[in-house]
Amino acid sequence: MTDTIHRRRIQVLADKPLMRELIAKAAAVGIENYTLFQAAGGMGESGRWTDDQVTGATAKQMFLAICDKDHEAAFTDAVQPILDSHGLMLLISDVEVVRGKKY
Amino acid sequence: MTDTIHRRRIQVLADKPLMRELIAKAAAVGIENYTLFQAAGGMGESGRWTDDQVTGATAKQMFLAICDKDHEAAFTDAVQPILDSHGLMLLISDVEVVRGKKY
Amino acid sequence: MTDTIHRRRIQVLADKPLMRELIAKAAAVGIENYTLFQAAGGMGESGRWTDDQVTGATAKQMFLAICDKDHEAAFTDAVQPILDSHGLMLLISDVEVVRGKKY
Amino acid sequence: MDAALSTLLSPVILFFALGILAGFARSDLAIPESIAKGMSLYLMAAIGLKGGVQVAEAGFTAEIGLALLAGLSLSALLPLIAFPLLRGFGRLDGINAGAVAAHYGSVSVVTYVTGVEILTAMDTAPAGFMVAVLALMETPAIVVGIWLAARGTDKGAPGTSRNLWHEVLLNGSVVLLVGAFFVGLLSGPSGFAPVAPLFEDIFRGILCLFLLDMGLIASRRLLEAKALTKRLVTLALVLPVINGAIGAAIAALIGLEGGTAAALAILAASSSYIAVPAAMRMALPQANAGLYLSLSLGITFPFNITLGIPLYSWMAATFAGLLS
Amino acid sequence: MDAALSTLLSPVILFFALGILAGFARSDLAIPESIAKGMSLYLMAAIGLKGGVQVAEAGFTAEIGLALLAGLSLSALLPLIAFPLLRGFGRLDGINAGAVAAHYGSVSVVTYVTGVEILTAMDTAPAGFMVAVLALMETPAIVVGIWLAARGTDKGAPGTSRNLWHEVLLNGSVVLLVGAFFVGLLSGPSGFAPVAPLFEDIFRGILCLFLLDMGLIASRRLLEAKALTKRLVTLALVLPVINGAIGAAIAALIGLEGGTAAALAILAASSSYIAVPAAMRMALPQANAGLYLSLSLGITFPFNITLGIPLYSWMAATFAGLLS
Amino acid sequence: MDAALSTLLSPVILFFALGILAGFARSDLAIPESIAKGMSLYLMAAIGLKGGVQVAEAGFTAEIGLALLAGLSLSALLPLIAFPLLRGFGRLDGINAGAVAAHYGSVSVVTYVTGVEILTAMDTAPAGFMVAVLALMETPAIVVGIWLAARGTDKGAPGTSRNLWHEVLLNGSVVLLVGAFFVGLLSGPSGFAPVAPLFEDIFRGILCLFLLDMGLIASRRLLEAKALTKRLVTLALVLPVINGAIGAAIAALIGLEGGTAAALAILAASSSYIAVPAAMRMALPQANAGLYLSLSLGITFPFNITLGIPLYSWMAATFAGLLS
Ligand SMILES: Nc1ncnc2c1ncn2[C@@H]1O[C@H](COP(=O)(O)O)[C@@H](O)[C@H]1O
Ligand SMILES: Nc1ncnc2c1ncn2[C@@H]1O[C@H](COP(=O)(O)O)[C@@H](O)[C@H]1O
Ligand SMILES: Nc1ncnc2c1ncn2[C@@H]1O[C@H](COP(=O)(O)O)[C@@H](O)[C@H]1O
Ligand code: NA
Ligand code: NA
Ligand code: NA
Repeated sequence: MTDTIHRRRIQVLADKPLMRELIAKAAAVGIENYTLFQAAGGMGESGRWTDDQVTGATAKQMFLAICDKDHEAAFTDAVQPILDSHGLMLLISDVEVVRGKKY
Repeated sequence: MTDTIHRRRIQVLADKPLMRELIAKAAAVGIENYTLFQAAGGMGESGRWTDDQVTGATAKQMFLAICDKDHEAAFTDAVQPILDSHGLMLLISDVEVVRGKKY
Repeated sequence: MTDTIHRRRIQVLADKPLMRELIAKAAAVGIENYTLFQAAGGMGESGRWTDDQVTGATAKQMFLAICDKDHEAAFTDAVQPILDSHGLMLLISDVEVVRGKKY
Repeated sequence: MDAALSTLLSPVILFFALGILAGFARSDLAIPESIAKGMSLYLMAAIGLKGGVQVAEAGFTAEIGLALLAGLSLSALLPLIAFPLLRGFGRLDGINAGAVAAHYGSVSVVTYVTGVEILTAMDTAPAGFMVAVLALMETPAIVVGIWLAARGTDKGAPGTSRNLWHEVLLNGSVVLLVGAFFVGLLSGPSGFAPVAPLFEDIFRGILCLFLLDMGLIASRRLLEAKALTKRLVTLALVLPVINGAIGAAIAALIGLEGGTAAALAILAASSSYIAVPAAMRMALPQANAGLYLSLSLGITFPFNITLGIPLYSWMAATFAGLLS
Repeated sequence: MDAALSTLLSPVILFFALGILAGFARSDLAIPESIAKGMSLYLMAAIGLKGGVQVAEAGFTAEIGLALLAGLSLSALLPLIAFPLLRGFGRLDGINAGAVAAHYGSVSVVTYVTGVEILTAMDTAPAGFMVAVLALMETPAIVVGIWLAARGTDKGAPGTSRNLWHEVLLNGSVVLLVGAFFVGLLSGPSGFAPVAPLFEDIFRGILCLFLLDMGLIASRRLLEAKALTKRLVTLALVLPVINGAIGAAIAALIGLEGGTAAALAILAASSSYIAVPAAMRMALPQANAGLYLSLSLGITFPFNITLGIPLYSWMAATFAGLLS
Repeated sequence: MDAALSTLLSPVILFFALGILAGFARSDLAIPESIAKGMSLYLMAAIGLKGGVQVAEAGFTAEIGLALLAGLSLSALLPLIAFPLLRGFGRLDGINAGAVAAHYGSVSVVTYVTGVEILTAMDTAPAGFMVAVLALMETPAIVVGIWLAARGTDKGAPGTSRNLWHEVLLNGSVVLLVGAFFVGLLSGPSGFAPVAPLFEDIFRGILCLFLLDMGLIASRRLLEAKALTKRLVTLALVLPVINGAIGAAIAALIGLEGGTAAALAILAASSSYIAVPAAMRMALPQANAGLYLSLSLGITFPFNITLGIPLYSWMAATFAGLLS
């Protein structure tokens, strides 16, 4: 049986124009690798939205990074101050991976 | 270190034309905020499907809502009767968030 | 209150041209049902990428399957040898579902 | 019949055949969904617009009123014929029979457009107001289909919420067809001239590409169809012929001429692939979407595009001859 | 005014009205986002290209230099007028006032294009170099808006990283407009001829479909707007008129003629919906995106497309008359 | 050379240059992926269709058979030349060398189309049947490349499952090219006329926009390329010249004329960016996709579009001269 290793799954929902800043913040605490997913729409305290490629201002993407607990803590500390101002949603959960060295 | 709070991650895969009903059901039990993601294809007991914008009938989306245990229980009770008839897939898991008041 | 049953959430990020092989590998160990999601971009050890429909070679999708522990173990064993050669990312986590017979 | 052969060898039909072949051969040829949707919207905007311009030129006549009434009645009544056949001969339950019946009462924009192409090539172009008839025929069948399905279940009318009616009446395809029709009506031929290069000149080419995609979709539907029985396949070939004959008869009775009569027969025979499937998914979620899409898109649509259109045109001409 | 009526009944404006109506009626009519984006890029490539070709034909003149200077100044100065009005009368905080002011200093490609259509229909087509003015006016307002917002906050200039300047200056829409302009300039009329069927002939038709989508977007923005006050709505109607008047006055002062003067007034009055919203989201993430999009897209844009363009054209003609 | 200058200043090439520049400047200009894919499919449908119509007009000749045979042989043999160069001089392992070799044996639709545009502008349009040669040349190189890669590994032929062969032979681009060719052949010039506004008139304009996107893709590939060595860059410039020379020589030997000979040279020199990358990802997942895409799309493609096409045309003319 293949052994799995415990890691942390970080997900951040953010407006597309803010993604570059978020990726830079992650890289600054050592999280270089990530995957992005397009969100299609949603509703939050700042209202309802749908994908919008023409203005490009309100399209949202989900940032996903798998990392260990230390990197996760550093990342959470780094983005915590901008969660409200930037309208982000940060989700953290447990995940198992196979090649622990890679993540 | 930033403190995180435990919440529940609700995900429901549903046909796009049924999403409006699902969102209404969630709102009825107090889950107002959500995010939608487009699915690209899949296979289930009712057969294989791919995204299909022309007829619009078989495109599926994933509904995501973060909430506390009570809201989760109410939501599960509310959608449980239509899971089979509507061909839904309901997934629930643990997640940690930072701003507990918001979720 | 509706009872939930514990299952495993398998996710595999893979290049679109490799998805067919992955789906076949899953079916071979008894995981017939799945859902696919389009990824929009990312960064890994093999470099940065974005969705690319013209060449079709570097677009990635996320494969999602819900199954029990035995199927999960069989699947992990089956894909473990190709994780590196095929550039896959395999994630496993806990999830609760309602209709245990189905998953 | 030289005209028929030249029709079958026109790029429009050949691209459709290419799509069918590629789909059955399991080629990975695929047109991006958003492009297909964009072409579908373009076709509706273009025929709506051109229909309106033609009515602006030709003026309103009593014939228009009669044709609209005929279309409305056909859309509402055809499901009442299909439903018992689907339940009895087809052995479907009430909900699935209602869902399928709605498709056959409603209409297919692309079947109509392809019919117009073929009729125009034979110098019997239908009148522009038939676009209004097309738009009018989209929804009544939905209402009747849901009502039929509801009769069979104890729970009363399923999903007949206000949301649903709103959705059905303000369905995007109906709004675009009707809206573009009024744009054409208000702007007239002189307003249309500057936009003709998009909405007229490249129309046939876009139709080719869209039919290529429809061929791919139709054949893939069939390959993945699970619930199809021989009886249902038979109905998917017989129902359009029955409906087409009824449409041709009514066209003859109300005195529609040539291509216009053929167009009504084609509309009656066509089955929906846009407005109705989405509405049924919403109103009758218990119905099997794979079933109604396979029947409507996988069998009836290809039949209509290739053999149906000439058949219904011939019926319309014959019935008109009988009455005169 | 016969010309005005025929303008309002042109398909371009009627499709926009259709989009507005369908949006308010909450129809599910929607054009796929990637198609809308594709049409937006097409319109920019086409007007850039045609502008360049026209300059290649007409040659460089002192007028071009003056017009470019006027555009640059307008884009940089108009936010300085909008900002105190938004803070004082509109009661916005510094960051939101700066973000909104940037939109009104910058320009809207589609308002310009629609203006050109209408002016051309009235035989007063603006000079081709106005496309270069349009491109030049996109960004200065962004810089000034961010600077205004930064003055109001203690933290100093927010987000004024190198990344941001790069993003603003090499914004896709600016690069495409300017790039296509140079392609047109270098290839000239003989190079343009073989590509004219795409970039010239079907242009008006594409504009119809794009305005249909803009109508849908504008009305949905308004329906979902939460932060709009009466004062802000008033400003969204008054600011374009002030800006249009200033643009018309400057056009008269530097001696621009007919349609060219009207085009400068229209550019001044128009408010951005492409380059600025994305830049503001990045530079001023604390600003309320719903607010500036509702004002710019939901109110000012429809006002400009329908009533504004004739008004600014009239202003330009009147001011020119006063000075001569 | 006036013709060469006017070629370099044609919008088609200038839009490509604009894409390259915008990509290197890291502008955020981007064409939605589904639109780019749609344009790619459109280009294939259009050239297939037109090629078929031309053959319907010109009739079948022995020349066609010879050209098809030549194309088939080139596609199968060119990888055998590229492979040892990539292993020896390029220092690649067997799997990567096989994957890259397959790209250089196969063909690029857009390089061909751009070549046809340039040749047509110089009044030496190639024969329509060259589209069939293009389609035929897509796949043999894939088979040979996989075989070459498999020889180097112990595990035997990797991924040579039935699925793979199916995928390679019924690849969407091949099916569309061949299918549209037969549509054109069957419908002929009179069938083509009504769809010419889409497939002929706006073709050059669409090519401009597609090349804009290819310029963006090519330059971004280069910016993100990690595995490129000087030796590999050299090969990406030398291989197309060797292949082009061989193609030109064979064209002369079998007696192809003017533009048709040039077209065979261009096809031989071009390297694939559609059918092959996806097939390699599937058949040789261990190969580095970044590597073959950077070489084929990032270096060879821009070289061919700008300098290569005139060079190969000159070679074809020279070799033909030597033999006559
Ligand atoms: N075990 C599973 N894992 C992942 N996705 C599933 C699973 N079962 C069903 N699905 C998804 O849910 C859809 C509907 O399922 P069904 O009702 O079984 O046809 C399928 O088409 C899949 O996309
Ligand atoms: N509880 C939630 N569950 C899922 N998504 C949420 C939730 N709250 C907010 N979101 C998403 O995050 C976006 C921004 O949230 P907000 O800042 O509250 O407007 C929303 O538009 C939703 O897409
Ligand atoms: N730690 C990570 N977190 C999220 N996504 C990752 C991570 N590592 C790799 N990926 C994704 O997996 C793809 C392939 O990874 P690699 O094989 O390392 O190039 C990357 O391009 C990313 O999209
Ligand atoms: Na019907
Ligand atoms: Na302005
Ligand atoms: Na080649």
